[in-house]
Order: sequence, then structure tokens, then C-alpha cells
Amino acid sequence: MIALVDLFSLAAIGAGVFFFFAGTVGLLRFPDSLTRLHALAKADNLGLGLVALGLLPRADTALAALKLIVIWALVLLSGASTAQLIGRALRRGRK
Amino acid sequence: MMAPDPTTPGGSLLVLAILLPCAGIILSFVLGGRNAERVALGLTPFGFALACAIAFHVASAGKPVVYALGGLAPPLGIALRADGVSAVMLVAAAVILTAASFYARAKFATPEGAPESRIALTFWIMLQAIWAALTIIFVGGDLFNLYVALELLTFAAVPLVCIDGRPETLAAALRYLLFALFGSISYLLGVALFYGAYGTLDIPLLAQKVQSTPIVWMAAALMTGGLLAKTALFPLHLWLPPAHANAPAAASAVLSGLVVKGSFFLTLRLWFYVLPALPAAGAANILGALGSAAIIVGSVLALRQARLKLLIAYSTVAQIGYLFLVFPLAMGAHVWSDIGWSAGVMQILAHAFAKAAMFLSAGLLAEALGHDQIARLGGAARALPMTFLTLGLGGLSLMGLPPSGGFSAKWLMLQASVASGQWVWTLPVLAGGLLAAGYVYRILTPALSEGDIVLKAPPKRSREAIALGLALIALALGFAPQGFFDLLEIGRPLAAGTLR
Amino acid sequence: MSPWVLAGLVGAALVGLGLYGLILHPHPLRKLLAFNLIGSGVFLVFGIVARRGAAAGFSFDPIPQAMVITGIVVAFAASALAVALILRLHAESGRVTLDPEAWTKPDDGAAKS
Amino acid sequence: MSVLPFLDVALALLIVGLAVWTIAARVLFASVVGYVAYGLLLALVWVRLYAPDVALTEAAVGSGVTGVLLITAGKRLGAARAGEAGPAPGLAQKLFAGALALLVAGALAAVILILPDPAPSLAPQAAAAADGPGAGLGNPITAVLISYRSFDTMLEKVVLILAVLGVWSVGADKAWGAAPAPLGQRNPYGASVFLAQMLAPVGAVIGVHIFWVGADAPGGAFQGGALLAAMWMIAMMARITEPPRIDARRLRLALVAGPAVFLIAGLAGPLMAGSFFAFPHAFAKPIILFIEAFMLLSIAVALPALVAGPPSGRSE
Amino acid sequence: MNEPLLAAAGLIILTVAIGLIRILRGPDDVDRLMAVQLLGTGGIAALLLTAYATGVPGVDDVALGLALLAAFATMAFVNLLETDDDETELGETEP
Repeated sequence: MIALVDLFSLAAIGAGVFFFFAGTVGLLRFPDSLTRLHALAKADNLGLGLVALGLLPRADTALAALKLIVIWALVLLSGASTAQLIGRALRRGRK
Repeated sequence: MMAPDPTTPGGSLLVLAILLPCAGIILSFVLGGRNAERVALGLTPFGFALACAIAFHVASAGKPVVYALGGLAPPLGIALRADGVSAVMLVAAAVILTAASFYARAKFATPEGAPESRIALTFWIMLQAIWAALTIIFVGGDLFNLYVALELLTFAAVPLVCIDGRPETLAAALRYLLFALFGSISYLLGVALFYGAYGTLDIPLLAQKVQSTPIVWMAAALMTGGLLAKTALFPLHLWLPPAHANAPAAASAVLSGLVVKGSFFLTLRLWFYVLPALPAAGAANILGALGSAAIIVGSVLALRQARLKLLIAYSTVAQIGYLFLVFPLAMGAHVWSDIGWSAGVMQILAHAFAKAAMFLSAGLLAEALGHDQIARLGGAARALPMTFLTLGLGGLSLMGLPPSGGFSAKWLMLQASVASGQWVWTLPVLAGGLLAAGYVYRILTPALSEGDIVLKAPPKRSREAIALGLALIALALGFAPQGFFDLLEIGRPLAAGTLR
Repeated sequence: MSPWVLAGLVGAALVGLGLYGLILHPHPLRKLLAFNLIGSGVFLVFGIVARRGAAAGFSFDPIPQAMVITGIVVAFAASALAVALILRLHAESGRVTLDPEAWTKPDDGAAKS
Repeated sequence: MSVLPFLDVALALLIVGLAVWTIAARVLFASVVGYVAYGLLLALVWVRLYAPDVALTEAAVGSGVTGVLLITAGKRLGAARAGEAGPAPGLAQKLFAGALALLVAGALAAVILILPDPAPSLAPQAAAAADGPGAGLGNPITAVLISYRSFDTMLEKVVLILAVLGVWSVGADKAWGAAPAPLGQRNPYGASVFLAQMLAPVGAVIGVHIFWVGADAPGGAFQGGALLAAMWMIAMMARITEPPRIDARRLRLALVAGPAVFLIAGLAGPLMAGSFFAFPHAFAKPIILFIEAFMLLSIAVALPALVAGPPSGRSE
Repeated sequence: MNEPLLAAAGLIILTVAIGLIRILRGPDDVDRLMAVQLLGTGGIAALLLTAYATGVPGVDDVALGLALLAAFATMAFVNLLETDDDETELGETEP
């Protein structure tokens, strides 16, 4: 039973690492700021989300689990909003 | 486990002396407007009284007054400790700060019913902050607590430099800030190493433990380097002249007379109280050599200045140099090191009073004439006799002519050099005196010459009297009785943590 | 190599780098950044001192750690004051140079007291 | 063989690399961004040094609020010409600075390697004192800050007041009393407003939570206050609220609340527990939490005030 | 089970570190800022992973703080971009 939980953790965290990797590649390889923004916004949110998901079964207390979820939610919110802010700013004046 | 509480009778005075200006800062900030000035001026007599009471306690007990905050003995708690030198410095600071406060009313007073102004609020609060910071520096017994005090001093002094808001003063303040920040962080790194080596930052406890190890030398070097930058010892003096010459006169007097002495005082604390056990003759000679260079370079540059306030500021660079001769002249436990010690403290005091008096006079002069160009002072002495009397008397002390505190200091330095066989230090002392004579005459000669001078407004008598009073104190120091020098020895460790 | 040794070496490197930048950069904001590097290097030294002092059931000595917290706040306050000065200097004069020579005007003798 | 050492080494190399970039970057703003990234990584190092309290402070103050301060300054000065700050340093100067920096760094590294073993520590005394005049707090760092070294902490709050006044005093005479310039643009983006509306309440709860657990777990007035300060700044950036006038009595009261309450409690020490800055053992914890609550307020107000800058003539 | 967590943390740090090349390369300030944003998210993930692996108390609160501040720098930056358009309001204190 324990092993199954571990397996789930590993799978989720591994997938998370992959998304971080993908995000970085996008940030480096994509041709212009807007596409790079696209890569970043999708990838790092999913990456962190999967890591948090993988850690969730390992949380000792409900509060610890709640913190994981809140952290993810906060980053998701920030990521989405800043992506929009940067996107608008980019469209308005190339800077 | 817990050490006994080392608090002595009168110890609570130390806490009150620090908390009084802190409370003043808080009250001034909240009440604002004219109240800031009222609070600052209203607290000066109490601050002065507390300083005198502490000095009285130290002198009558013949040993340091101590207070352990929170009833917790060091190393866990913080102790405050006033010895003979602290007591003298507290009183001197109280006198100069009080004088500067009353002198500054003419410029920084808020008229009845007027709204709060930027310069007034800043000036009165920062003046109290300088008082608080210096008090902690003089009585602090814990190296980290002293770091906080150093920062307090920086944050108080920098805005005073640029209080008039001109770009050149902003640049000077910024330079000063960067030097001061470098100084504090370097000091703090030394503190970290001391803690890492001995697990305490209490000065007497450290003094018992320190040994001549690389860690201790590194810590000492870092702290000294930082403090030198703050004290503006040559070659780290570049920030001082523009900063001190551009501040308003009352602030310049406090900055030049007292604030640089704060970091110098900590240098003394470090070498004579924390590290008396170290074989530091080499370090002392380096400091003495830098001091000598400062005397020569500062004096020569003072000779070349066209503006009176810049001349006085460069003279500070030179006079700071003298202070550092105390390291070779008072190091170790010798017959002559007592003389060297007395000389050093006397130089701090004489310069503090003389320089404060001169900056205040220079301020009066600039207000009366509308400029402070030395070349255009012709006839000014007849128009402003009292101001020039003050400048002359202050100059007397800077030159080291009798009877004055400056004379005592330099005479004692010569004595200590001769008695210790370190003849080489007599050269900068004598050369510095000659050069000082040069720059003081540069002020007085044109002023005493014939010339037509138009006064924009005659200075107020009371302000002239304040400056003159400080100059007279600098003179009176030359007549200090033996009891005064005995006071300076109270609580001074001789070597390896032995208390006198 | 234990983590604290590594952190200590990083701290030393940061102090060195910051010192280099502080001396060399003419721009005051760059000097401020360099100062902040020195600051964090110094705090790291406190950090390893604290970590090494683990004893009596504590995994660190709380006193140096508390000092770092005080230090970080003071360093921020210093940065804020410096930034305010730099921005004001820039707004007033359009320049940010610290060179005192640059500020000596052909002296008209109009000294402010 | 554990992975941890590799993690540590990677972190160390990254930090030094970013520090080098901060110093070496040609463009001012690139250097500033490098520094912000550096601050983030530093928080991880503090966790590795078993210092979550410091990590939180570093994340919030050292990286977060400082980052905003520097980015603002860097962006405003970025347009300035490169050479205007002064001539580029010559080779001799570079060699001198390099040699000095190497000397100091090398000596420091050598000295750190020979720190005494076993290390001296006040941890046992702090533990013993927790039952005595100390606090009975689970978080020893809070105990140090508010009890054993309370004097330092109070003075540091006074330093903050001076810093705020110093920043204000840089402003123009005629602007005195007015509010600092707004932190955000005139018509903030919808996304900004949305973000601030979502983030600020959650952040306020988290800030107070971190303050509250600070008595017994990592956290406290500094960390909680810094987070609250950041939330207030976010709200000001979205123009949900504006920087207050600097002559507002309430603002000034909030700024001095921490040091004032601390000072009064310290002065009352002799009546309560026989010594200045001592707290009676039975009531130590509530008194400390009471003082901390006001410190939280002062920090939460002081940090944004420091970033917002001097009063501006425009906002009358 | 702790070693894989640490390994994942190390991988994430390395990945986002490579992304930092964007700070060096730019070309725009926005690109630099995106790299910092990625570093922030990756830092939170690595922090959570090490926290669960090493069991140092209080680390999840650090991650919470970082998550809360994820959008902070970017928001300040985007705000400043607009000042190019309306200098009048956000100019210096001087007329």
C-alpha cells in the first residue's frame, strides 16, 4: 500500500520535473517574447502543480496538505495574471 | 548556569539616558510640527542632567556603572557599561548637542501657527537620534548592540547632510551613506567572526577569552577597517569634506565634533577593551602611520581651500589623524601609556569643542556676509568681532598653542612619544601644529586686514555667545585638574582583561 | 563537505565580489547592489555560525539567527534610503555621479550656512 | 551516497554565478534582475542552514520588497546614459580592486574553515533561560528577538522610523505633508486589479498566520509584517488603495506603534519584573505577543512607506 | 523515498538555472523577468521537495511566502512600463 503511494508520488513529481524542463526549453528556444511567455505560463504552473500533487499524500496534517494546495493556487493565480500583464504590456509597446 | 546580575547602583541611569532621546524621537514624529522642536529642546536639560549624574556616579564609585538589561547577565543578555571615558564623552556630547540645538533655533524653528516643514522635522528628530546613538555607543557593552547604534548614527547623520536638498549635497550624502554602509557591514562581519570564535559579544567576556589567533586578527582587521571608513581616516577620508561642509552649520558642528568621534570611540573600545591582550604593536604602528599621513594631507588640503567651511572640514580630516596616534602611544601597560591615553581622550574633547565652535561661527559668518569665501573676508573681523574671536580661539586649540585643550593633548602626545622612545611620532604632531597655524592665519589675516564689508544682517548675540562658549570650553580643557585624568582611567583594562 | 562549510565559502566569495563591485562601479545603484551582496555574504557567515552552534536539542544557535533577521531589515532600510537619494539626485540634476569634482561649480561664493 | 551534497553544490554555484552576473552585467537593469533572482535562491540556502525564520525574512524582505524597490529604481534610471555616472575604471583600479577583493575573500574563507570545533553556542543558555526570565516560547528566535536581545530589536525599530523620515526628507519642501506618488499607473489593467483583489486578502490571512505561529514555530512579527507590507504594496500598485499622506496622524501612529509599545513595556519592566526590559515570567508570553502585534503593524506600514518614497507634489 | 525527492529538487533547480540564461541574453527586460518568474516557481517546488525530504520544520511557510510574492516583482515592473506613456503622473516629485 505504501509502495503504491510512493509510486504515485514519484510519477507525479517526475511529470512535474518534466514540465519544468519543457518550460525552460521553451523559454530558451522559442523565437519571441510572446511565445516564450506562453511556454513559461503553461509549463511552470503544471510543473509546480504536479509536484504539489505528488507531495500531497505525504503531508502529515490537514494543515500541511492545505498549505500545499494554497501554494499551488497562489502560483496559478499569479502566473495567469502576470502572463496577461506581460502580454498586454508587450502588445502595447515593445520594451 | 546563569551568571549573577552585574547591575550596579546607578545603572538604571544608563537605560534612561538612552530611552529618553528614543522617546523624544517617537513623540516628535507623532506630534510633528512645532512640537518636534519643543520636545527636542525640552529634553535637552534632562539629557544633560542624566549625563552629569552618570559621570558623578562613575567618579564617586571609582568603578564602572553597569546595567544588565532584562536582568539577564551577558552572554545571553545585553549589558550597558559606563566607565570614566564614557562618562566624560557623555557629558561632552550633551553640552555640544545642547549648544547646537539652541543655536539651530534661528534656522529650524517653526513659527507659531506655521505648518510642519520638512527641514524642521528632519533636523529636530535626527538631532535626537544622534544623541541616542552616541549614548549607546559610549555605554554599550555588546558588540552587536553597538552595531545597531552605528546604524542609528548613520541614518541620523545622512539626512542632515542633504537637508537643504541641493544636488551637490545629495551627492555628498549619498557618498557618505555608501561609505558608512560599507563601514557597518564590515564591522558586522567582524562581529560574526567574534561570535563564531567565542560565543559571546560582551566586551569584558570577550576580553577574557581572546587570544592571538587568525580569526581574531581577521575580525579585528574587518571591524577596524569598517570603523576607519566611518571615521574618515586617511585614505578613506574622501567623503567627509563635502558632507561636512555642505550641511547646515549646526549639523556640521555635530557631525564634525561628535559623529565621527562615535566610530573612533568604538575603535578605541575594540583595541583597548576587547583586545588588550593582543600583541598589537604592529597594528598600532600602522594606525599611527595612517594618522600621521592624515595630519599632513588634511592640513595641506585645508591650506588650499577657498571656502571657510571646506577649510574647517579638511582640518577635521587632519585632527582625526591625531586621534590615531593614541594607538602606538597608549598600547600596552607601560608608565607612558597612561599619558598617551590621556592625550587621546583630551584630543577627542578639545577637537570636539573647538571644531563645533568654529563651524557654528562659520555659519554665523556665512549668514552675515552671504558667502564664506576666504579671499573676500577683508575687514570682516571688525564687523564681526565676537565671531572672529571664537574662530581664533578655536584655531588656537587646533594649533596646539597654550593655554588650550589642544595644547594639553599635543603636549601629552609629545611626552608619551619621548617617554616611550617612539620619537617618530613627534614629527607629525609638530608638523601638524605648524600647518594648522598656517590655515588658521589664512582665515584671520584677511579678516583682520582693512576692507569694506557689508553685513546682510548682524548675527544674533545669543548665537555668537553659544559658539564662543564652546570655544572657551576648548580652552578651559587646558586647565583640567589631575582628578579629570584620574577619571579617564576608571574601568580601563590594562592588559589581558585586568581591570584597574 | 558539510553544507555549512560550503555556505561559508559562498559567503566569503560574496563578500569578495561585492567589495570588488563597490570599489569599481561608478554608478551608485550598482554600488548599492554590490553592498547588498556583501551584506548577504555577511549574513551567511552568521548563518553558518548559528548552524555550527547546534546544541542542547536545537539544530541551530538562535542568537546569530536573530541577529541576521535584524540585519536584513536594517539593510533594506539602508537600500531604501540610498534609492531615495539616487532618484532625487537624478531628478534634480539629471546625473547620478558621485565624483565630488563634478559638483564643484565655478565658485560664486554663495555659501549656504 | 546522498543527492543532498550535489544539490548544495549546485545551489552554491548558482548563487555565486548570479552574484558575478550582478556585478559584471553591462546593463543596469539586467544586473538588478540578476540580484532579484539571487535573493530568491538565497532563501533556499537559508533553509539548508536550518534557518526557516531567516529564509522567510529573506524571501519577503531581502528578495521581495527589496526586489520591487530595486526594479523600480533600475527601470527609472535605466534610460540614463551609461557613462553619466563617471568614467569607467582603469586597469590599475581594476587590478587593485580585484587584488583587495581576492585577499579579503581568501582570508575570510580561510578563517571560516578554522572556526573552533566544537563551536561555542548560546543555545544551551537560551534553552535554560526559557524556563527562567525568558519567554516560555517554542520559537527560540522570537524569544531572542523580544526577550533576551529586546533592546536591539527596539532600537532597530527606531532605525526604521529614522529611515522612513530620511526617505521623506529627500522630497521637495513644498510637497511636505502630501502623499507619495502612487505606486501604479493611472488606469491599472484588469488583471492587476483582479490579482490584487484575490491576493491581498489571502496574503493578509497568511501574514497574520505567520505572525501568530511565530511564538512557537518559525515566523513572527518581522516575517508576518513583511508579508502584510507586500500585500499592501500590491493593493497600491493596482490602485485599490493609495499611499497615505505623510502627515496623516494615523500613519505616524502606526509607524511608531511598535517601538513605542516596546519602549513603554521596557520602561515598565522594573515595576513588573524588577528590571528594564524584563517581563514577569507568568505573563511573559501574552506580553510578548502584545508587543509583537504592534511591531507587526509598524513593519507592515514602514516597509511600503520606504518603497513609496518621498511625498510628491502632484497628489494634493 | 527521500532521495528521489531530493533528486527531483536538484533537477528542477538545474533546469530553471539553465533558464536563467535568459537573464544574460535578454533581449528585452521582460524576457529577463520571465526567467526570474520561472526561477521563483522552480524554487518553490524545490523548497517543498527538500522540506518533505529533510523534515526541517516551517519550510512550507517559507514556500507559502514565496508563492504569495510570486507576482510581486513582475507587477511592479509592468506598472513601470506604463509610465513611459503617462509620465505626468508617476514622474519624480519635482515639476
